[in-house]
Amino acid sequence: MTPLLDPLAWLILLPLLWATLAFLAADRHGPMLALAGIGGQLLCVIALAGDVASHGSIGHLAGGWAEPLGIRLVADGLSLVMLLLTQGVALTLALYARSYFSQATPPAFWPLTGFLLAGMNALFLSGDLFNLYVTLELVGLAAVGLVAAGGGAAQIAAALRYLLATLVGSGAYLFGVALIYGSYGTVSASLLGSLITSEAPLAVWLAGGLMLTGLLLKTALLPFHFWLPPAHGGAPAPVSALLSALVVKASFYLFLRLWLGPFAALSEALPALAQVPAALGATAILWGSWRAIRADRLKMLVAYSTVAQLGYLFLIFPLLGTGALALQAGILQATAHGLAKAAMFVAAGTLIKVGGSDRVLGVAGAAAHLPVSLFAFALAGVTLMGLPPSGGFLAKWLLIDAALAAGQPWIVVVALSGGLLAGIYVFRVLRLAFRRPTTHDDVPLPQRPAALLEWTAFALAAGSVLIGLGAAPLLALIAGVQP
Amino acid sequence: MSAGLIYAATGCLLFVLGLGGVLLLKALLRRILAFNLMGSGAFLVLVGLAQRDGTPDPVPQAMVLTGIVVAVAATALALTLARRWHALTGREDIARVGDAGSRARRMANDRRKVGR
Amino acid sequence: MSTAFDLLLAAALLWSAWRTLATPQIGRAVILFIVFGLLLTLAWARLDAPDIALAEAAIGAGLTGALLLDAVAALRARRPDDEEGQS
Amino acid sequence: MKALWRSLTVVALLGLAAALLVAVLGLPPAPVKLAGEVATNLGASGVSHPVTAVLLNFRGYDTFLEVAVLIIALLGMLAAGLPPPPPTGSRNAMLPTLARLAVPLMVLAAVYLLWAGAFRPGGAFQAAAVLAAAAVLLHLAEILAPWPRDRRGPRLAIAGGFLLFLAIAAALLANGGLLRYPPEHAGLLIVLIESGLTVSLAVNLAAFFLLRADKT
Repeated sequence: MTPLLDPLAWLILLPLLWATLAFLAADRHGPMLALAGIGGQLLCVIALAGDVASHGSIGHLAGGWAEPLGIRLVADGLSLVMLLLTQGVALTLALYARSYFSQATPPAFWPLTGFLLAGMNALFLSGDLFNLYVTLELVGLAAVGLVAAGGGAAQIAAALRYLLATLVGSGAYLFGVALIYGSYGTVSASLLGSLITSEAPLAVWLAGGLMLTGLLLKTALLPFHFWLPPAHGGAPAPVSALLSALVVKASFYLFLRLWLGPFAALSEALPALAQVPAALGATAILWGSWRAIRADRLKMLVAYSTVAQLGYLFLIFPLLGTGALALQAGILQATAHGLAKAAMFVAAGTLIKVGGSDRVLGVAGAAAHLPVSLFAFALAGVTLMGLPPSGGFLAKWLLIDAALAAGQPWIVVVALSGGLLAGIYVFRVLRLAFRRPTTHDDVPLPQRPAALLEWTAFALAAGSVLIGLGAAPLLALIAGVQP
Repeated sequence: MSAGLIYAATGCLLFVLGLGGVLLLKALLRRILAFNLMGSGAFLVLVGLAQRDGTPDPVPQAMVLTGIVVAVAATALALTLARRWHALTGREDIARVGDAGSRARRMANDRRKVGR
Repeated sequence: MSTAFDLLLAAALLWSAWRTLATPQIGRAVILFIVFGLLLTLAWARLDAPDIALAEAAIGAGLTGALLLDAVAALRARRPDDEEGQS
Repeated sequence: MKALWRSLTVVALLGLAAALLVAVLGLPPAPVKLAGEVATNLGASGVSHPVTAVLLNFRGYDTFLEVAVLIIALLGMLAAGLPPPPPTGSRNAMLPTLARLAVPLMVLAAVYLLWAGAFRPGGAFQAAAVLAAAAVLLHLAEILAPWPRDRRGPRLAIAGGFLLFLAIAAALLANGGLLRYPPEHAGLLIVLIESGLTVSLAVNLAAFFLLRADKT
């Protein structure tokens, strides 16, 4: 392939291009540009997957300058899985959003989505700590803009809280980068991997603490989860899906990358550190599920379920020493949850749009007139509960395997009880949906939604289940990652 | 003590001061100011620490130029949101998120204030 | 001699930053923030970073300061009803 | 409870400040010295001012993404709802005269800064900031009216400079990498990018003030 068509570079250039064109076109042609653009991005990921499968890891020197002077972009199995998830979910969500916003699209929705995707792709591909800071800001500010869309008081309040949280998070990250540059004179992740040893000076430990804490704040891990439910629960359904399925995974991915890469020597020198994210994750699973069970608005239920499901991602840290199992479990969970949560939010969006009520009680009777959306919700629930053969099941299976191998049985208990709790909040919705609406029978049946609204949800949910059956190539990609 | 080290130490204190401001103050404009102090602190550490031996280093200087532009972008967005919030509710602060009960009460309050 | 100047400037930076957060009136806080930005410009000059000094004066103190003053004026005017989308 | 939380936060922050000071003041020298690398490669960068070389060549990719951050902030404003235009007729009578005197000088200063950036302090960012300040001054003097949200000109200027940067970044893929300039053309390409960026950044920064809700 000619270097002009380098798929790695176009994964960043293409969304920037269509987002800028959508900005220029002032809210016209947005869906068309987005669908064409994301379609092209998906082709780029597929081309890149071929390269990664044959070479293991692909590097690209931005500017042509080697490190430490220049910025290296890297694609390996880990980044590739995240890129695949992102473009796949984004394409489906773009189809859904085109239909969902058929009457009126919130201002700037399409260009902000494009810039958000550009930031995420750039983040997954960057191997430079300062460049990663810029990508974090791209993602954070674009996501805040999407939350604010519509401009009602609830949206503005959610956007403000989200903005303050995300700015403190990236501020702490930037300060850590400053300390790292002062300590070593470089911000290249791969060079730092060999420079940072267990005898690192105090500044490096503080830098690690600040950067990782900042990323936890952006990932909304308990106790930093406070901004997530109003932001994800209050935004329009396509935005909620984008944020819950993908955006929080970006900062998790960076956390994991830093943990395995530059800061590996620190976490090995003090193994007890790994218990901190795991303990927070376990608390998040229990607390988030409890709040989801108690929620009275449907989208808040789904948002609190995200708080809980993010907890699983952090259970893997004490287990990473045991080989590829824990890493596979974490990334598979991120993927399966990404698909399932996108499905759940868009299904909930359709239920609310058609049913006219955002209460959990409002789904009563939905089984009769919205069977596809409800089935998608249930199927996504299967993944969240971790029932076979879903991706969530396989992820939990791998996690339990790794936990037993590492002699950490408490993680098994947490993982299993999280699944049970997820069952309670999913069945709470399903049970209501099969009940007759409490009101009178003479209410006219709501209008049928566009088929696309229902089937995109179904496709995402089916993906989250099928990924459990066809996970072998995915797991092989992750196993091949050399941190 | 070199000039670089003096300003790096100042930057550390400014960062913590700004962080405290964002976490502990109430008024939105004040918290936006505090965020800017946090950023300035990080910039001073980035350049000051790198230049603690007294030789200028263009790499962190260029990074700070990038950072200043990012900071003004974030500030502009934050101010727009704060003004919009004020226009909708007449309030200059936003309740800190505490326990669940207070959140529900606050959201009810927000809704009442907007009159929807 | 120059170290004494640096220490003095560092103290002035910290003082103006503290006053920015602690002064009771928001209008004064913004003015103090602009003063902080101008002092920071001096610090950049002391750090052999004229490019940042220029950018700090123009963007950090200048444009950010003007945006903040604009916002303070808007919040003082208390016209909760004529912003966009409020119909 | 609230007071307890506040005092705990203050104690934690004081601890953090103390730890940071200890860490920074006792830091051993860094093993990598990038300033030397920059000096060694400056000849191939197309410009002779090291900061500009880092900003547009060695780490030009950072700068490329950063322009997108500014556009995102503007889009966020559009999404949240623009503030209303300021009331007219309440300005200082001296302002228009001052603006008419100062603005030409500011434009001149911006052109100088842009030109100087290649070999001394200055460059697109500083030039754009001065131009934006000139626009704000004209706006305050009520010579330049607020821009309604759908005005095409500002969008064209903002997107144009960025698209030029993007087109050059993409075209240079043929040379083996994103923004990988051939050394003999680097100077020209950087001037081209910086000129486009000056316009784009200036309009973007000015739009933070001038983009206002339509009067209805």
